[in-house]
Amino acid sequence: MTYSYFPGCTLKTKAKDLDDFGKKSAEALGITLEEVQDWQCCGAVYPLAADEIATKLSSVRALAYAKEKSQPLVTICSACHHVIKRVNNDMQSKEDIRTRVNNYLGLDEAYNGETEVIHYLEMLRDKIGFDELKKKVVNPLKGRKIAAYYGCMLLRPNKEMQFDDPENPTIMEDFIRAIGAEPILYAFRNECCGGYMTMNDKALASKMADKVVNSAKIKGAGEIITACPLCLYNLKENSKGDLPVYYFTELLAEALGVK
Amino acid sequence: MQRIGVFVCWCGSNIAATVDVDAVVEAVKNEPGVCHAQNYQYMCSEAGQGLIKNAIKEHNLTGIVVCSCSPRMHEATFRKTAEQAGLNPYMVEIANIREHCSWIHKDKKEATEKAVILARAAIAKVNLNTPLRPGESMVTKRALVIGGGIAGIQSALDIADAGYPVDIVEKSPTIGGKMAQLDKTFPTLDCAACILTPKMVEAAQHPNINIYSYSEVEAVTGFVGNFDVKIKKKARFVDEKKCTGCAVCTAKCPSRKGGNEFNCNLDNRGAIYIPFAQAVPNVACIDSTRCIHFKTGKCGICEKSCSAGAVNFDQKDEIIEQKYGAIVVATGFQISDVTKFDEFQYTKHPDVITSLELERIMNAAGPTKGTLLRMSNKEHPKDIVFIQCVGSRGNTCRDKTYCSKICCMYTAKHAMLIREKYPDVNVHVFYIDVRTPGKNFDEFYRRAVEQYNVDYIKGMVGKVWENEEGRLTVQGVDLLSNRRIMLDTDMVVLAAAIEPSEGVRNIATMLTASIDTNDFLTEAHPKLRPVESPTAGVFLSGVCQGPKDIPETVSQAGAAAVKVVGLLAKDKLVTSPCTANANELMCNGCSTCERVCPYGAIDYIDKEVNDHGKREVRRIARVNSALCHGCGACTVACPSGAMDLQGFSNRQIMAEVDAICK
Amino acid sequence: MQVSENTENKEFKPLIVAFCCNWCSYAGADLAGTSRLSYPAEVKIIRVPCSCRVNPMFILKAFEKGADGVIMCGCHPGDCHYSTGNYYARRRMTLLFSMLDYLGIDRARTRVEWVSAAEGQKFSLVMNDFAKTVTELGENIKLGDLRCKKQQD
Amino acid sequence: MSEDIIAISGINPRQCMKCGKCSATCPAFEEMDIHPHQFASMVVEGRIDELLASESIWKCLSCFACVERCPRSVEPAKLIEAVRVSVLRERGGSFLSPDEIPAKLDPELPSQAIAAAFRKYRK
Repeated sequence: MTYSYFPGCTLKTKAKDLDDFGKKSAEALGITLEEVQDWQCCGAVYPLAADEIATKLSSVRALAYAKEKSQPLVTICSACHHVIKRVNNDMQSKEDIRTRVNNYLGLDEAYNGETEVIHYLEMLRDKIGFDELKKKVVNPLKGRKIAAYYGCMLLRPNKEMQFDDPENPTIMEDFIRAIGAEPILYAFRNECCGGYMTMNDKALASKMADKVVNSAKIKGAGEIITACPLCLYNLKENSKGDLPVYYFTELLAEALGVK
Repeated sequence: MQRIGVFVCWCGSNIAATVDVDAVVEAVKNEPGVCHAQNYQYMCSEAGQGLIKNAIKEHNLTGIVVCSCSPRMHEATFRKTAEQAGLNPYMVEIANIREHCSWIHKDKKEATEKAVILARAAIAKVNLNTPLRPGESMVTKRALVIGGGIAGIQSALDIADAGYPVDIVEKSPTIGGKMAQLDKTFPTLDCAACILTPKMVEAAQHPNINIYSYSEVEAVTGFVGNFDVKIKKKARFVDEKKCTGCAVCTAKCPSRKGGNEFNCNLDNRGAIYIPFAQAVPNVACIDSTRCIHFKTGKCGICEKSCSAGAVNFDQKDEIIEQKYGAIVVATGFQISDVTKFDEFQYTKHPDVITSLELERIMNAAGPTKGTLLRMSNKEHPKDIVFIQCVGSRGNTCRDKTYCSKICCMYTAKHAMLIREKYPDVNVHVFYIDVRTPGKNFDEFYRRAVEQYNVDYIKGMVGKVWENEEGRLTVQGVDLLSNRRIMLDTDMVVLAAAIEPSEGVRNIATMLTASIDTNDFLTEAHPKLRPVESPTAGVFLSGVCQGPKDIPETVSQAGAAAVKVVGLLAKDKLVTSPCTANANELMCNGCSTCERVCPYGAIDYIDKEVNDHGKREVRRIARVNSALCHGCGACTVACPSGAMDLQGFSNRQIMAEVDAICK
Repeated sequence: MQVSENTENKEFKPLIVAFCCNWCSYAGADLAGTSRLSYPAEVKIIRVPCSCRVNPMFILKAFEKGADGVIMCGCHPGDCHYSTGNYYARRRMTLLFSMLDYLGIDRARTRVEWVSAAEGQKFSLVMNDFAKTVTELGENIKLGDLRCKKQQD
Repeated sequence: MSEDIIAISGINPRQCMKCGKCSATCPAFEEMDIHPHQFASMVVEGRIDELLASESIWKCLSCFACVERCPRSVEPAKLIEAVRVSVLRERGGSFLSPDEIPAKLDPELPSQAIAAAFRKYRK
């Protein structure tokens, strides 16, 4: 299977691990991730204002590319996934946005939201299956107590993201089980870590990161995994807590023996 | 040619303010067939009806059109008026110029024009009306009550006391319903069991009441006065006649891993069980999904321990067929799914519970024997937080749009009972609004605040989590002081929305009773016919119609019973004459109509017909007017146009179309 | 010349016939009235016992007589007072729609909507929306029996 | 002015029933001068100038917790974003200047943080 793949800005710079391990693991699972040609930064923040157009164009370019290839578009960074998925929803359901974006882009064929946008974790769950993944694990992470940190972008708003139950998600825990480790449930796994504030209010960002890390620690977690480079940075650098934080792909690669 | 009278009602200013009633009279008085037209302030009043009667006699009218409110409101009234003046009641048509005209349009010219057109359509129709004679049907003098909670029990008792036999069909092994699970009741704080169980016993012992417990309604056919109902009596694997309710078997059953529904799954029960001590009937029941005997063929301890020899593993489901004249739906409610609201950690922490679970914890027969304990560690709590409106009053996919009505009062009750019994426990209530309409209700709530020092906080809770000490932290807001509230507490109680019971959709479909967008059964009129379903012969009792507390449920149950008694007291019912009818000369006996009829009202006979002098025996459709409901499906399906519907004939509807499009 | 005069002098008011079943949609229309939820006066309602009583001929007749739009409303699927009537209605209307294509009548001039007795608001919204659609489509000239048209001079 | 906010956000603030769930849930509540639940009623009342001057619009994290948990679909984050966008769209209404960036950088900071900050706080 070959899927189109949108790595996003940070995966090419500070979060190379997330990208490398993601690609290697996919390869091990029999999937080729083909990078979208000339992709542009998604903007990292979904433009909430109902009348924004320009800030949605880069996402639509990537989506249209995948449509041409007739492939689902796989994302891996939570922020990219959030932005591209919601822009795709807009292209499906909001006529004014669809018309204006298509007028602007002047593609050979108008783009109407045909591409299926899936996050890497959804690919594992829905395209490969966690049972299947479990069979391919050569190095189960036995005895490791891992807390999944979902953050905001993957889950909310649920009526658009349709990722998992926004208050009681299970996909990352199922993933942790599939790679042979023990998932740790804690209350703050779906609360904001304050990553966006890291530029202009570090104190706030670290206060919020502490809350998340402590919440996981109380429940006995030995490490935290996340899908978001910004969350990773914030939980790791801005919190006083001493839990190691990894990208989920790193542990996946480890379990599959391709690290 | 008909002689038609047109009567335009002002409905006070309801119609007259937006429709120029004089202009309507003027516009219709020269319509074909019209020989009299007038308007009056209130046509439905005695004077108005008198006016119609006089005009019928004076002008020798053969048909009338009343331009007034919806026919759903007063068609029956005016038909009766016509009948009193010697006119066939089906020679009356209503032009709905209130709900469909004056109330929705502001421009007087526009509304008047529309009223005239609606009147013309009605006149065109009445020109083609023919006198119809309603049929008669017998009434089976027996009532069915679906659901054995307080609503069903009360309805059944009232009907039975009036002298008619009643069957209660209850899906669980005992009657009693949700009320049996409650500890105390507001606003008097008397014990629920103490007032409910005598009624349960009374129902069981009443000579006119028969209880089918552990049974479900399987199919309903027929119509008002003549319902044919199939009841499935599920196999409980215990002979009801032999079991004495000694409960030896329930104590000895080794399969004890499954939750006890009566205690909201806070503790476990055996596979053979009696839901609670005062169950009616007090007969054990085997849950075959949990029973070791049904899984492995071994065990059989209950059978061996039963001195009455009542256990019977070979019992089968049984279908009972019974005729009824009237049906009361009293299917009640259930607690809505709070797992969707996991910001409150209900699925994650045992100390986050619903209010119904708290009822069981507070109850002497409950999982903690009535001692208030944290379910996580069985310790005495120091603080309790109540969260109101969980799942009520929202417009998102996880919310109900309505107010569940009972939560404000039961939370005040819980708060008060806890403060009374355990003065050391601090009670906090997060509320959006406190709604306490009802006799002595607001006084009750104020007592909780003023005498029992319950801490009411106006605002919602956003998140609950377990903190370092293993207690719960509640993050909320106090809107009155506009500040964040962080409370450490031991228990969180969610006032979960209530919703109609799961099976109600299925039952409504069987009864062809309509339900609203929230699955509550619809009443025939929201104000004037609140206990009747729009389907004749089906009555509504209790929360299946909308959220209500016990006193309201009991009053509604009584009202529904009176309606049933009123129906059963009649020997015969008048049936609508608006039924289908096949033109013998046009029918080609193709059976198409038979296949679309939902009531099996059409069959075929071989009959000699005289087709323009040619006599021959043909196979033609025959409609049984007692079974026909008059939907008209057959009239459209009929390829030769032989089938028509009295009162809504092809020509009549075409004439209305013509009049509107003129 | 006549046409341009018409459109200039007064705004086009379409003629809309609505068939409503007695149990749900007619009651929904009553509720719209009780709740004072307005919709254009061009909508005229004909009461039928059930949506399955609506013969496609009635709709063609309305178009023939000069209606610009015809809408049929019934109980929601599964909620029919007569159990199955609205399913028949739905199938018949699907067939009628393809026939309207054949006759050259814009499909948007007919519509089937499910409105329950509790949905006064929906009734009003549906009627407003339908009237807007039909107004935008303009006068229906296709099936009109020329003898029915008023002579214009 | 209220109309502009309503148009940009696509939200009808009159749906709010003043339950306060947004403020109860907001992780930045303590940092805000005007709290999320106040946005709905202040937009209804037309108190837009106060909102434009509010610190809160720079403290909202767009974490969508209020969007997800609002029982009335008022989704205050969208109202807050609309106010923020209104400020940014005015000339010079930026909150973050490129000159400030170098001082804030550290070797581990993901580029996403800079992209996001610019998207949120600058036109």
